[in-house]
Amino acid sequence: MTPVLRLFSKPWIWSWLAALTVWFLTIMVTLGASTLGLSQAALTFAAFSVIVGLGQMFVITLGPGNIDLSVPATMTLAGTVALKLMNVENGMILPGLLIAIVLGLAVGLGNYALIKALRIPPIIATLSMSFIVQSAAIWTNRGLRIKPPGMLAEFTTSNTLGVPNVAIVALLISLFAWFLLEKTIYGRWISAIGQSMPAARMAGIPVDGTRFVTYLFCAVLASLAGYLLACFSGGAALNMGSEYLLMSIAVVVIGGTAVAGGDSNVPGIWGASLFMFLVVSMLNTYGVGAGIRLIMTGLIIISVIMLAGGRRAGMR
Amino acid sequence: MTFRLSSDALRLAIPALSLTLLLAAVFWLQPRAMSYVGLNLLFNLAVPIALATIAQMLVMAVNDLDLSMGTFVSFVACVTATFLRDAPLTGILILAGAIAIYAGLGVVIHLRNLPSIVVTLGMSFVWGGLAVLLLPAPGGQAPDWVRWLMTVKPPLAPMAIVASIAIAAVAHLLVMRSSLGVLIRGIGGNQRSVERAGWSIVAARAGAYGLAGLFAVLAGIALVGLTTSADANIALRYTLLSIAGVILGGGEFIGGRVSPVGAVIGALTLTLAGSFLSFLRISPDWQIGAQGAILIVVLALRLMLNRLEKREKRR
Amino acid sequence: DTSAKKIALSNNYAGNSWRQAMLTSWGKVTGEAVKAGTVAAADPFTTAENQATEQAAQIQNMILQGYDAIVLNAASPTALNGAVKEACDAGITVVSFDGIVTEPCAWRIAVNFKEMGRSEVEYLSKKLPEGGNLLEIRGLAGVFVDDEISAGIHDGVKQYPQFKVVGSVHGDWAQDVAQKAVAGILPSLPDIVGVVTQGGDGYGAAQAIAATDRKMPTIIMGNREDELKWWKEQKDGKGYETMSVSIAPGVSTLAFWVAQQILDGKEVKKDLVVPFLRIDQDNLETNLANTQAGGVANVEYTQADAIKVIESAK
Amino acid sequence: MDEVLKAVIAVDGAKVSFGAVRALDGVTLRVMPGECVGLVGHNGAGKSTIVSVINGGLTPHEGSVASDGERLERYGINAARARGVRCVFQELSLCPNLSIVENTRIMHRHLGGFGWRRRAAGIIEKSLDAVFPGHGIDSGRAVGDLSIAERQMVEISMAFSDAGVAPRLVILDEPTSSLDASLARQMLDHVRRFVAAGGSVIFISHILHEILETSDRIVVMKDGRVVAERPADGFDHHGLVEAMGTVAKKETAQRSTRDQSTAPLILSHQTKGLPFTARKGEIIALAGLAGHGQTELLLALHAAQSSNWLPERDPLVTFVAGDRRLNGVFELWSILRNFSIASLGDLTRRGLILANDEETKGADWKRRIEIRTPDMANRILSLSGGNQQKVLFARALATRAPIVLMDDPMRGVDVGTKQEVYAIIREEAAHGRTFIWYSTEMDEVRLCDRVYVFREGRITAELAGDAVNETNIIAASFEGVAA
Ligand SMILES: Nc1ncnc2c1ncn2[C@@H]1O[C@H](COP(=O)(O)OP(=O)(O)OP(=O)(O)O)[C@@H](O)[C@H]1O
Ligand SMILES: Nc1ncnc2c1ncn2[C@@H]1O[C@H](COP(=O)(O)OP(=O)(O)OP(=O)(O)O)[C@@H](O)[C@H]1O
Ligand SMILES: [Mg+2]
Ligand SMILES: [Mg+2]
Repeated sequence: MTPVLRLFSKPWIWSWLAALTVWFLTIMVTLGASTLGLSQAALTFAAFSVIVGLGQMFVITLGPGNIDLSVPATMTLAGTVALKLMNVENGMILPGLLIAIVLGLAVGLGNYALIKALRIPPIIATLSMSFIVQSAAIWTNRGLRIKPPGMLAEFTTSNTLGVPNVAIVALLISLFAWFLLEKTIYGRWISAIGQSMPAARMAGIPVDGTRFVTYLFCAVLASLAGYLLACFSGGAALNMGSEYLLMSIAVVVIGGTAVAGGDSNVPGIWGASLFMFLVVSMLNTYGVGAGIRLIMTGLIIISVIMLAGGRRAGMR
Repeated sequence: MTFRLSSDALRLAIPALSLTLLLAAVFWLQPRAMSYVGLNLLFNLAVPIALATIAQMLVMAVNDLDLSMGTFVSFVACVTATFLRDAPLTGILILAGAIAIYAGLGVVIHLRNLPSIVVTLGMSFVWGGLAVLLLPAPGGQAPDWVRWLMTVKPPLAPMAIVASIAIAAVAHLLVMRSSLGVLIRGIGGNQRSVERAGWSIVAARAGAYGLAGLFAVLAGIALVGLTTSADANIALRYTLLSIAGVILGGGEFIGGRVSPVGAVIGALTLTLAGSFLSFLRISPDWQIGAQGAILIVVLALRLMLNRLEKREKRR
Repeated sequence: DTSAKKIALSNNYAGNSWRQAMLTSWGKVTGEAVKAGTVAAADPFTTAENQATEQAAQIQNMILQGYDAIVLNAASPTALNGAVKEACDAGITVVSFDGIVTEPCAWRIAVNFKEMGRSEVEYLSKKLPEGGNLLEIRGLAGVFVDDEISAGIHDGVKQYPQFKVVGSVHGDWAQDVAQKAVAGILPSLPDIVGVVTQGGDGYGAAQAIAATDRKMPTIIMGNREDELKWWKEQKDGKGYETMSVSIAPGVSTLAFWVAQQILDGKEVKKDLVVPFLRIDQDNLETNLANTQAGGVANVEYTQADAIKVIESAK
Repeated sequence: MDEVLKAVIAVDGAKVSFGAVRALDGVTLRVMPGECVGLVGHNGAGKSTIVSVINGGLTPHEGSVASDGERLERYGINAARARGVRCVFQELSLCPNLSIVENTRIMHRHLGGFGWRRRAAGIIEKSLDAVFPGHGIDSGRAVGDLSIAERQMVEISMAFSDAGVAPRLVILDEPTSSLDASLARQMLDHVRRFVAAGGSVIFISHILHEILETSDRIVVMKDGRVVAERPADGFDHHGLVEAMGTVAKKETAQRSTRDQSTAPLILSHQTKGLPFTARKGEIIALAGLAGHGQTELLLALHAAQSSNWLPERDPLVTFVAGDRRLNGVFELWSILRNFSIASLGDLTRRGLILANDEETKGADWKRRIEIRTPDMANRILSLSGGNQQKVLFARALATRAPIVLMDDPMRGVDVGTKQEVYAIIREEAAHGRTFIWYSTEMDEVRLCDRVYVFREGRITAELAGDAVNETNIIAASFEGVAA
C-alpha cells in the first residue's frame, strides 16, 4: 500500500478532509484575509467539542448501546457550581476546578449505578440522570450568571503563540486520551469490551470496573468542559450545555469511531470538531438560512459515514 | 404448577401493572380525573406519542434505532398544518414521499451495512432543516377533518382511550399477527434463518422502515389535530420519549422482542407520569429532576418484575 | 372577591437567567398575595424540555386540578391553542404573556417584539447617522419571538437604508452559543458598526469581538446583569455608548394581577401591551444597581400597576 | 446417466472456496428418491458446505446442480424449496423471539393469507406428532422458552412438515446432537418411514452407529472431496473410521493412567448434583450430552474466581472459549493483541504496556504452538479457524493462572492441530496446571484423568481411572445414574 492509500484507509481522514474543504471554502470568501481569525476561532470552539467528544468517545467505545446523554447537564452543573464557589476570586480557582471534577465523578457514579444496579439501558439511565442533574443546577444558583475569576477568564480567552489556550488544554487532554487508549492496559480493556463483552469477561478483564471508570471519565471531561466554557464565555448559564448533546455524539461518529464499539480514534475527534464549527461558519458566511444549514449538516454527516464505509457486523 | 404464563404475557403484565399503579395514584391525588373529560385530558396527548412509539418499535424490531423520530414527527406536523390543509394533494404526495424515504433508509442501512444511529442522526438534521424551511415561525392550521378526528366525543369512552385502544389493536394485528409482522420480528430474532427460508431481507427491512414512517406520519397528523397548529420544534422530545416508551412497554433494543400493546401502554405511562408529577406540586426547581426520578422508578419496577419472571421460569 | 380563587403559572422553560428571574418574581409577588388572602393559591409549574406538547399536557392537568385561572408563558403561539381552548371551555381564565397564544379566548399581555427590533435600528440611526454594516444575532430558529424581532430589525433597516445587515447568525439567546456563532462569522465580515441582538446574546458577541483586533461596534444589549456590567466598564473606560432593551421578567407578576382582576369580574380587554424595559446611557447605573448579580434587570408589578394598564387599554 | 435423470438432486463437480480455503474440491453427489444418504467426514471436510450448495444457499464456483434430470442454471434458496428440499442446519436456526407457529410461518413462505396461524399450527403439530409421538410441545410457545432438545425437535419436525410443497429431500446436519437416545430413536424411525414412502434424506452425523443403521448409502468426505461411497452394509464401524482417515484414533487411544488423587486440592465448587473438585495437575473432563450444563459450570467457576470490578494480579483461572465468535476472538484486533490480552497484567509497568515485552512474548508463543502467520500484527480474522483457536489456547496458557477452563475448545479444529494441542495440555498438566475440559468428543474425554458426567444441568456421575470409558460415560449421560 502506498502511503497515500494508507492514509485514506484511516477512519479519521474523512473528517479532516471535510474540515479542510469547508475551511478553504470559507476563507475564499475573503480571499484568505480571514485565515488567521477563522482558524483561531475554529480552534477555540472546537476545543470544547473535543473535550466532551473525547469522553463520549470512550463511552461509545464500550460497545453498542453505550452512550452518555447526561453530558450537557453535567457541563451546566459543573460550570454553575464552580463559578458560584469561586465567586470571582482568583484564589479560589483550584477549589473551583476541584469541585467541578468532584461533581463529574458524582454524576458518573450515578450513571453507572443506574446502569449496573437497576439494569437500565445507558441511553435512558443517563437521560434520567441528566434531568436530575439539570434540576440540581437550577436549584444551586437559579440561573444567576456569576463571572469567572479574572485570571481564569483571561487565561481561557487569550492565546499563546497565536494558539488559543483552550485549544492547548484540549490538545493536552487529547494527548492524554490517546496515550490512555494506545499505551495503557485500560485502553486495551475498553477496546476489548467494546468488541465483545463476553469475550472480554472470559479474558479476565474486570469489565464492570472498566466500564465504571469510563463513565466516570466521560462525566469528568464533561464537567471540565463545563468549567472551561463557563470561564471562557464569562459566566455559566443553565442552558450552556444543551448544544453539546448532539455535538458530542456527532463529533465521535463523524470522526470515524465505530458506533458498534471497540474502535476509537482521537485525531478524528479533532477533525470532526473543527468541521462542525467550520460548517456553521461557512454557511453563516454564505448567508445560508437556518433551514438549509441544518439540511446540509445532516447530508454531510450521512455522506461522511457512507464514504467511511459501513462496518462489518456494524450493529446499529 | 401446570399454569404457566408465557413470556409474552409477562412482558405485558409488567407495563400494565405500572400503568395501573400510576393511574391509581393519579386518581387518588386528583379524583376529578376519574371522569370522561378527565380521562381525555389525561391521555389525549398520549395518542401521538403512542403512534411515534409504535414507529420506533418497528425500527427497534429489526435491531435498529431511529434518532430522527422527533424531528420527523415535527416535519410531518409542519406539512400537515400547511400543505395538507391548503393543498391536500401536494400534502399527501409529500407525506408519501417521506414514507418512501424512510423505506429507502432501511434499504441503504441494510445494503451498505451502516449503523442506523448515525444515519438517523444525520436525517434528524435534514428533517429539522426541512421543517424550519416550511415553517420559519410557528403557525399553520390543522385541517378540519384532523381537528374533528382528534376532538370527536365518542360515547362511553373518551377519544383518547378509544384511539389508544385502536392503535394498540391495529399495531398488534400488524406486528404480532400478520405475516409481515412475523417476518420483521424474525429479522430481529435471527436474520440468517429468515434469509435461509428464502425471504428478501432488504424488502422486509424496507417494509419495517416504511411502516415506521407511516406510523410517524400518523403521529404528526394526530399531534397537529390536538395542537391545532405546528412549529418546527414541536415534537423534538418524541425521539427519546418513543425509545423510553418501547422500553417501558417491555421491548428490548435487540432480538426482535417487542410488544405493540406494551408500547402503547408505555406511551400512556410516560404521559401519565408527567401528570402525576404536576399533581404532586413539586417545587419548580425539582420538577425537571422529578421526571428523571420517575423514569428511574418505573424502570426499576420493570427490573423487579423481570427478576420475578426469571424466578417463575426457573421453577 | 378572589380569596377563594386558585391561579397557576404554566411556564415552558426554566433554563436561563431571564426565566429564573421571572419565576423568582412570581414567587415573591404571589407569595405575598396568597399570604394577604388576595388569592387562595398561585402555583408555578415548569416543563422539562421547552416543548409545546409537554406544555399542552401541563395545561390539561391544570384543568383537572381545578384552577380558576392559568397564567401562561407559551412555548408556541399557536401549538397550545388546542389546550387553551379546552381550558376556556372549562371556564378557566387564561392569561398569556411574553410567549403569547393566538387562541381568541385567551388574554394576551404582549410585548411588541417587532417594535423592539425596529427601535434597535432606530437607536443606531441616531447614534451613527452615517450608517454602516450591521451584524444580526438571532434567537432560536423556528421560534416566534425570533422571527418577530428579526422582522422588526429588517423593517428598521428598510426605514434607515444607510444600514446594511451583512451577517446573521443564530445565537439561541445564549451567551456561549452567540459567542461561538459570532466568532465563526466574524473573520469573514467587513467592518461592522453595530450588532443588533435579541437579548441574552450581547455579552457573548462582545466577548467574541474582543478576542479579535476589531474596533468594538455598538452592541445592543439585553438587560442581563453581565451585559450591563460590561457596558459600565466600557463606559467608564472608553466612554462606550449603547442601549439595552428587553422585556422585564417581572411581567409574570403583571399577568398574575391581570388574571386576578379578571377573576374579580373586571372588564379587561383581550389585548394588553406592556412596554419593554429599556436602559439608556444615563440610567445605566441606577438599573445596574437594582439588578441582582448574575440576574436580569427587572420590574415587578403591583395590583395598582395592573389596574393602570387595564384602564389605559380601554 | 439414467441415474441423473431420476435423482432428486444431483451435484456435479462442485467446487467452492472461501479465500484460500478449498471447502469443496470437485464433489459429485446424487440423491435418489427413496434413499437415505449418510454423509460423514472430519470437521471441516466440507459437509455443511455441500449442504449449502444443495439447499441453494451457496452457488458453487464450478460444477452444476441438476434436479429430476434437468440442469438448473439459476438455482437458489427459493428454487430449492420449490423442489421440496428442506434442511435442518447444524446450528439452531429458529428465531428465538417467535413462537413455534410463527417460525413455521417463516419457514413456509407460501403459507400466508387469512387464517395462516391455524393452518401453520395444524401443519407443525401434525409433523411433530408424526416424528415425535407424545412430544408434549405446545405450538404457541416461544422458541426461546424451549429447552435445547425441544428446539431441535421442532426444527426437525419443521423440515418434515408439509405446507403445500411436500418435502422430497430432507437434509439433516447433525440433528441428534442434543437429543437423548429415545428421541433420537424416534427421529431415526421417522427417517426410515419417510424414506420408505419415497422421500430422500441426507443424514450427517458424527455418531457413526446412527449413520450405519439408518442410511442406505454412505458417502465419506475428506478435505473437500468424496473419498468413499458405498452402500451402508459395505461399511462397518471400523471401516468407516478408516475411510475418514482419522489418524487421531491411534494416538489418543493411549490414555495416560496417572493417579492424581494425592495432589493438593486447588478448587472445589458446590453444584446441584455431585460436588465438583479439582486437584493440582489434573485434567478433568466434563462430559455428557451437549448443552446439559457443562458450559454453565465453567462459567460459574470462572465467575466465582474472577473479579468484575478490580484487576487481578494473580488470577486463579483462565478460560479458553469454544464459541470463538461469541466469547473468544476480538475481531478488530491483530493476532498479537488477541494473544496478549489475558496476560497483559504481566506485560505492563504501572498500567503502561511494555510493547517490546509483548512482542517478544508473542513471538515466543508463535513459535511454541506454531501459529501459521507471517506476522503477528496481521488481523486475527486472517487466520484459519484452527489457528485462531491456537491463539486462544496461547492466550490462556500464557497467563500464570494455575487452572485452565476449556469450553469445548476443539470445535472445528482439525486433526493435526488437535494433536498439537493435546500434547501441550499434557505437558502443562505435568508441570502442575489443572485443566477443566468440557468436550463433546469421546476421544478427548478419554484423555482425561477424571470425568464428571452431566445430565440436565447437574453432575450425575464421577468416573476416574479405568472407569473412564465410552460405555460408562454414555450410560451415565443417558440414564442419569452413576455407572
Ligand atoms: N463462510 C465461510 N468463510 C470461510 N470459510 C468457510 C466458510 N464456510 C466454511 N468455510 C470453510 O470451509 C471448510 C468446510 O467447512 P464445512 O462447514 O463444510 O465443514 P463440515 O464438514 O461441515 O465440518 P463440521 O463437521 O465441523 O461441521 C472449512 O475449512 C471452513 O473453515
Ligand atoms: N473470513 C471470514 N469471513 C466471514 N465469515 C467467516 C470467515 N471465516 C470464517 N467465517 C465463518 O465462520 C464459520 C466457521 O468457520 P471457521 O472459521 O470455524 O472454520 P474452521 O473450519 O473452524 O477452520 P479450520 O478449517 O481452520 O479449522 C463459517 O461457516 C463462516 O460462517
Ligand atoms: Mg468447521
Ligand atoms: Mg458442518
